[in-house]
Amino acid sequence: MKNPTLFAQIFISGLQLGFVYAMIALGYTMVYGIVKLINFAHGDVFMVGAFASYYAVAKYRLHQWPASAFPGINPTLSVLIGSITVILLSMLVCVILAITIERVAYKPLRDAPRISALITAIGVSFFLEFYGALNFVFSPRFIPYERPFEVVAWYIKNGIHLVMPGQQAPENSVTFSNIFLIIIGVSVLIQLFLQYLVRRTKIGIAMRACSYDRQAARLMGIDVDRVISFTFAVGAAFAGAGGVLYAIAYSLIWTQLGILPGLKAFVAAVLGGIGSIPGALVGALIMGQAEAMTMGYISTPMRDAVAFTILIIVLLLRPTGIFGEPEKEKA
Amino acid sequence: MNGDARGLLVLGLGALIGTLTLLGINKWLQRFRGIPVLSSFTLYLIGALITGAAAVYLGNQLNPLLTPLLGSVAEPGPLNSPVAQQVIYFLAVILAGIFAAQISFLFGLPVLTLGSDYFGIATLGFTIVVNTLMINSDTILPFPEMKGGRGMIGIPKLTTWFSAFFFMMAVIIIMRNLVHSSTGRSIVAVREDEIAAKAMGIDVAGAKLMSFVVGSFFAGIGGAVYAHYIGFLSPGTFNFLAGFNPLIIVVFGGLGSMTGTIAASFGWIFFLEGMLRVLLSQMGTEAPTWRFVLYPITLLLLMLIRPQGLFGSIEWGFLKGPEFITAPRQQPEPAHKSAI
Amino acid sequence: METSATSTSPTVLEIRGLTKFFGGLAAVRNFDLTLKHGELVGLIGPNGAGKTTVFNMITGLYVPTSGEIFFNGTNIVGLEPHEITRMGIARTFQNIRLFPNLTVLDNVRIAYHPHCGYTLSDGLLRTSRFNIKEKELTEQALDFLSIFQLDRIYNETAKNLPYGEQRRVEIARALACNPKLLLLDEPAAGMNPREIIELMDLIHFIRERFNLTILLIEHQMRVVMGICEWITVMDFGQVIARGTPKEIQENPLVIEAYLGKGVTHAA
Amino acid sequence: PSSGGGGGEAQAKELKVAILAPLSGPVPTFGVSTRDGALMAIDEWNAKGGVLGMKIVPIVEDSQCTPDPAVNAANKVIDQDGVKFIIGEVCSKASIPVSEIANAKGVLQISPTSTNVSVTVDSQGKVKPYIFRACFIDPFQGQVGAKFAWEKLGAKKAFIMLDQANDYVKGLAEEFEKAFTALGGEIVGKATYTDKDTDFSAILAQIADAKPDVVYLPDYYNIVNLVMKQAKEKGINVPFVGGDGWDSADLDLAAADGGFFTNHYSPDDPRPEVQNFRKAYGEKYKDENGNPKVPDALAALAYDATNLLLEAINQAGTTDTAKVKDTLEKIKFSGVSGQITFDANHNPIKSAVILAVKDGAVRFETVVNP
Amino acid sequence: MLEVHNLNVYYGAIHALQGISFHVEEGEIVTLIGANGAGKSTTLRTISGLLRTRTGYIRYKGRDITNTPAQEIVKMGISHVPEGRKIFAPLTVRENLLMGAYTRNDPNEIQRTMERVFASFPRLKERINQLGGTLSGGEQQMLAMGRGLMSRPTLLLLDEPSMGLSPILVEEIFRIIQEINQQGTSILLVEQNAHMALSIAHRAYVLETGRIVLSGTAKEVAENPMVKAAYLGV
Ligand SMILES: Nc1ncnc2c1ncn2[C@@H]1O[C@H](COP(=O)(O)OP(=O)(O)OP(=O)(O)O)[C@@H](O)[C@H]1O
Ligand SMILES: Nc1ncnc2c1ncn2[C@@H]1O[C@H](COP(=O)(O)OP(=O)(O)OP(=O)(O)O)[C@@H](O)[C@H]1O
Ligand SMILES: CC(C)C[C@H](N)C(=O)O
Ligand SMILES: [Mg+2]
Ligand SMILES: [Mg+2]
Repeated sequence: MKNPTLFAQIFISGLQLGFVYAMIALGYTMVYGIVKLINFAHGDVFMVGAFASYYAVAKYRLHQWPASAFPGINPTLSVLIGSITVILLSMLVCVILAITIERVAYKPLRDAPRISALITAIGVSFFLEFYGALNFVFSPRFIPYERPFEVVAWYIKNGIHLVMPGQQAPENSVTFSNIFLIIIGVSVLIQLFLQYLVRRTKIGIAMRACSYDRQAARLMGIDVDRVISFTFAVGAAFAGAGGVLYAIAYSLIWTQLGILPGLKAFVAAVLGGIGSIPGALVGALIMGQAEAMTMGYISTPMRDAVAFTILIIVLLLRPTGIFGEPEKEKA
Repeated sequence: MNGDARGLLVLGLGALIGTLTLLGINKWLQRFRGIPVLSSFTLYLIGALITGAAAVYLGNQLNPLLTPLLGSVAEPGPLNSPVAQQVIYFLAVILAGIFAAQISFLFGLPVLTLGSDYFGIATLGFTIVVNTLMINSDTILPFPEMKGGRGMIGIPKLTTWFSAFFFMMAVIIIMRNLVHSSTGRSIVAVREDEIAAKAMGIDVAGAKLMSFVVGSFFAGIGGAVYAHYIGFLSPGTFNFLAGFNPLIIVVFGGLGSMTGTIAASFGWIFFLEGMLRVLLSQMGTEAPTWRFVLYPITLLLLMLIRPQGLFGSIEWGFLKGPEFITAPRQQPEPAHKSAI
Repeated sequence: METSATSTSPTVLEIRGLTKFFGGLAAVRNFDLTLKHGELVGLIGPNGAGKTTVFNMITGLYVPTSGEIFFNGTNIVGLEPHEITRMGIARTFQNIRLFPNLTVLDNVRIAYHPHCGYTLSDGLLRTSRFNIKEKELTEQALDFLSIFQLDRIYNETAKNLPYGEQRRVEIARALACNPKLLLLDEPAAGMNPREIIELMDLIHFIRERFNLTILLIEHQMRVVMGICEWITVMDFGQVIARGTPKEIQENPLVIEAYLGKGVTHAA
Repeated sequence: PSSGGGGGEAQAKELKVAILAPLSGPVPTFGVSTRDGALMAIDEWNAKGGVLGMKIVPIVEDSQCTPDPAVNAANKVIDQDGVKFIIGEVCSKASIPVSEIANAKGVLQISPTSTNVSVTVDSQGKVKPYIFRACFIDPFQGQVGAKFAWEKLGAKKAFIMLDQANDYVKGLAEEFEKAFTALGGEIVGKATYTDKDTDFSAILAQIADAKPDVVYLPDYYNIVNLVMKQAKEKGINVPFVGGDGWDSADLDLAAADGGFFTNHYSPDDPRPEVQNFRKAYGEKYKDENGNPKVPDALAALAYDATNLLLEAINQAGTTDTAKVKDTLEKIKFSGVSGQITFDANHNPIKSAVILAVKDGAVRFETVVNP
Repeated sequence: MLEVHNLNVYYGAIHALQGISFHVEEGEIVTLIGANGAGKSTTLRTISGLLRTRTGYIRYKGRDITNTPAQEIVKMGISHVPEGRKIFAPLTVRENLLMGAYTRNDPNEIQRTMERVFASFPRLKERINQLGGTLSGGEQQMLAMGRGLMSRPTLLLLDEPSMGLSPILVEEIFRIIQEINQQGTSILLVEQNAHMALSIAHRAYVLETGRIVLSGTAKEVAENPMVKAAYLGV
């Protein structure tokens, strides 16, 4: 390797991307798992999450509420509470949006051919992207995103040091930021939470039961509609959190920002084995690295080709993804 | 002819071309109900690019050789006569179809063993990989003529109203005959239940490959016709989002119905283009956006009202299957009674 | 009830040492079976004994872990399911596998695909051969349906039929494959006693009419004891008994593992 | 009732002129400025009684700075509306395919701002008779950028970022590279991206690694906003240099701070033509807050191109495009953006300005003459 | 306890139930017998809320439960073991049973019920962590019954519990049905195996193409010559 620090830097950016994908991929995996629907609008829910936080921060300055409500509060604490509030609010917006979408667009089609629901999902996705692009809704443009907290970067060179604002890190050092840490932290927490939810709790088992046979689930007394809404809600909440963190990380938003991350996350979910929660994470990390490495060492325009070639190869080797259970069907 | 009538003509031609492509895809969907098979759009692109590239490339390479044959603009040679051009054009279109079919064969061979949803996703991946390669065809692949993402210009605009119609009818008839033949039934059987199909002596992988390749052949033809209609081609036109359009149209028309696909593709083009024209005069800058706000709403309403699509599985007129049951059968004497 | 099957008839199916593991579980172990032409043989055993698994291996849906299956002298282990069907083995499924959204008639016509008598190009060009053959096979399919009294509902969608009719469509469809060996997996499940009697007649009838060898899995003792000439009993993947219905009914091993004490009133 | 049809209908009362502008898509300010500039010129002519006694009817089509919609729009205005004169497109990647269609059909096209060489010449290097432009071309612009970087910024090592799929970006990047190495500079790295990218961290890591003195980023403002914002956050303080694609009201001035770009004109140019135009434009068009809009280069060039076209029709005394094109080839026209006379390839010879983005404003730096 | 009056149920255009009325009393085993497609399963599905009736009513313990959603019906103490078992294949045996107790909340109580189910079906205890989908047919039927019992129903609707079971298990299942009944659960039993069904039921109804054509005590019905010919095959 010519330059190990460059490699490390690229690896870090791949890791960050991968964890963002993971947050979206989880929603895809869960919804697909339960209603066998590729919810194409999921990426747009992610986008709405980013916009919700944009309005909360730039227009309503919600991230500063602790400071204005309790003057004299420790500024770090204020930023922390304010930012968490913003994230929670965006998650809430996404949850409401996702439940509405589910009720209005998907639920009536639950017994229709699957492809009809898929088309509807694509329709909802288009609608969110273009309705959002109207001037009186969001905007057709890229909007600079104001962060609720400042980026702090560190560099690694004989230990970890802070990068002073406005200055460049020294040569041959690897930098990372607080956003990177937050993304990883949140993503891992979500992961653990979900794993627990699905494997151990009653509603989790009910989700799997509904996914297999809805009629039978109803005979058990499971309110299938509630369980499905719940699944959408959980997925949307994570996408919302992901949207905020994505916006904070790349700090520019527009109404089509969800399309590509959404698609990549979906592919990541498939790569890892759709329906599998650790699979979503592993798939997302692979996608993130594949992209970052291609961008760093081959050329950016080729990154999709590389990422999707990996997908095809993995599917050929393991037809249901890395963690996917083989399609068992007793003849 | 006044301007408006000419406009209709243009729209109609677009609709024909749309139809042509979509039929190829319908075929596919009939089998893979529930999966977005997006790669047909890629194959459409391949077909288009291949004729385009061949036209440009051959034009450049053969120019000196052909000059005596082609003649000059003032004095056209024999190969430059409209008839010769049309012959070359027809061959090119069919070749493009064959080429697309071959590509899909090579791709399909390994991938068709995947389960249905995974197959759909693999084709999505295929779409994106091919598209990316096309965008880089001038820098990474050795085809400078294709100009990569910048698009090919100067493809001879040879598609006429007649040729589009001709290809459309040909495709429709082939499709109809295929669907109502034993092979067509075997493909449907595979869609319904693979294990049962195997037990009926159907070569499942073969049937899948068959439908995949036939669909790609049509897609390739559609692409070639399109290339020679628009005269300019860029891979950006055929990205994965655009790949949804045919899917939407087919579902809109009704999955089991060719009639529906044909009707829906005409309707779709008139609707979208017409809407743009109407809106543009009223909404100015935001018209294109409004169009894509209203369009999904329409789509949603239609899906909610008629989830099975406009035509469901109804077939009209000559698209119906042949009827071989001559007389209504009366209750027969239970034959087995005699055996006891 | 005596049929043409005698010990001098040629061997149709010979299975030797057939074994199938699922992970650590031996679903079938060292299974042997020989069928002579024209025989009607029963395969019984407790739930989970491995009967369906044997069928799945004969028809190529599962690949055996070890063992050999000879059909008319050829080893068919490793062949694709559709190749095996084309050689002359057809089956029905324990949990009905019709083509749910197709009509009854199309369900049966699909089985003609390997021997429909015309090529793809005939179909594409609608040649006269296509028309003649298609008409022929449609007529024949309707004939099969009429044997099972299904011809009047030929245009119904398969999934809307009641269970018992679906089973009959499945048998008709298997016959349309033009088999020499027919494997029936619990054909009487979900039928009432009266229908079961009719089914028994039907099975007899089709064996004679189409010159078939039949291997039958069934839990309804009335059927097995009533029509099978020989019975093989499996438990835990292995053969625990063979014999005539009478012998089997009296075999203490079989009574203990499978029949229970109350068997007498079921027969 | 329209009268678009075939050539030479002398009795026509209306002259249709199509304006192909990217009103939506990635770079909407280009479209809005171009449309506004062109419409202003048309309004002025109509106020004076039109051209050759005909009222000028503008037909505005949204071409999205994207080849396909642009081609569709061109086909529509030509085949459906019977238009014979096109102003547009703005972006080279859209103007090039449009020019093929226009040229083949004998429709006269003047692109106000498409700077790529291939707009007016075909792949064999022959000029397309019916295609003109109102701006300088990229070989010149690239040279100006390179020279500026070398001389004024004292850069020895340059890094180039480019979108392979954009004719304009690719062409300009190539010209810059040629000129910069000819001056003795070194290209220490080149990285490609696509117009769909939003995350440039891998490229920025490469830049940090290559340590250039200048980064050349000849793309449109939407990409510039993205890239430079992320560069700032990565602590990359190397100056960025770009081309006329940076010229937009939507350029993120904070992100682009410290950057320079080559352009067609500066609204701060004290020449009276410019100041009068600026004033008239500002009276006609207001921004969201009701303040007069400042015309950017796109507005100025669209205004010039339209005037140029109408002037040529006027001088030719006919709407026969074959005659108008001959007139154009010989024309001497003085516009807001400078003198326009065409060389053999239908390219005007014009000077360029260099603008600097500094402290929340775009400032005039120097003029460079050809 | 359960009173069904004048049900008319349609599948699209198919008129599957044409005015069915019957009742089940506390502590009874009532069986519905009938040919294929007579509408037996449809009747059960309508009671358990999977299908809607156009006319008539269903009363349970005096309450009108007509067209109540399935999940509510389960809470009221009616449990439906469907035709074809409908085991959750990707869930383990234990998880399947837990789903049966979905409407209940006390883990200790649930555990106790599970022990009772294991007492009836020791095979299930052996396979507690095996996936439902890999059980053999008989095992799945046991699991389906066990799962149905997990909600501690007062009325159990059984749809062809003996289908596909070996003779010894058929006996076993019928024995267990009787046992469950003796422990206080009323049972509405749909069976093709009319013999067995009539031998354990208290009362019986005969269904033909969506209508009840005969009813009475199990004994009466079993001795009816028409039933003998059509359903008992003698
Ligand atoms: N695909 C599979 N994966 C894992 N185990 C399997 C599979 N198929 C069958 N088994 C197991 O193999 C054993 C035999 O199953 P099989 O279906 O052959 O039984 P059977 O004799 O047909 O029983 P039944 O009479 O209940 O249908 C069972 O324990 C079953 O769980
Ligand atoms: N989903 C469905 N769609 C349309 N028709 C149906 C459907 N389910 C059942 N039917 C029809 O309703 C009628 C009654 O069916 P049901 O399943 O209740 O019969 P059953 O008495 O349970 O028969 P079996 O003994 O075969 O289970 C039949 O004619 C059947 O064809
Ligand atoms: C408006 C300009 C940025 C257009 C650019 N000169 C191009 O040729 O694409
Ligand atoms: Mg079995
Ligand atoms: Mg039933």
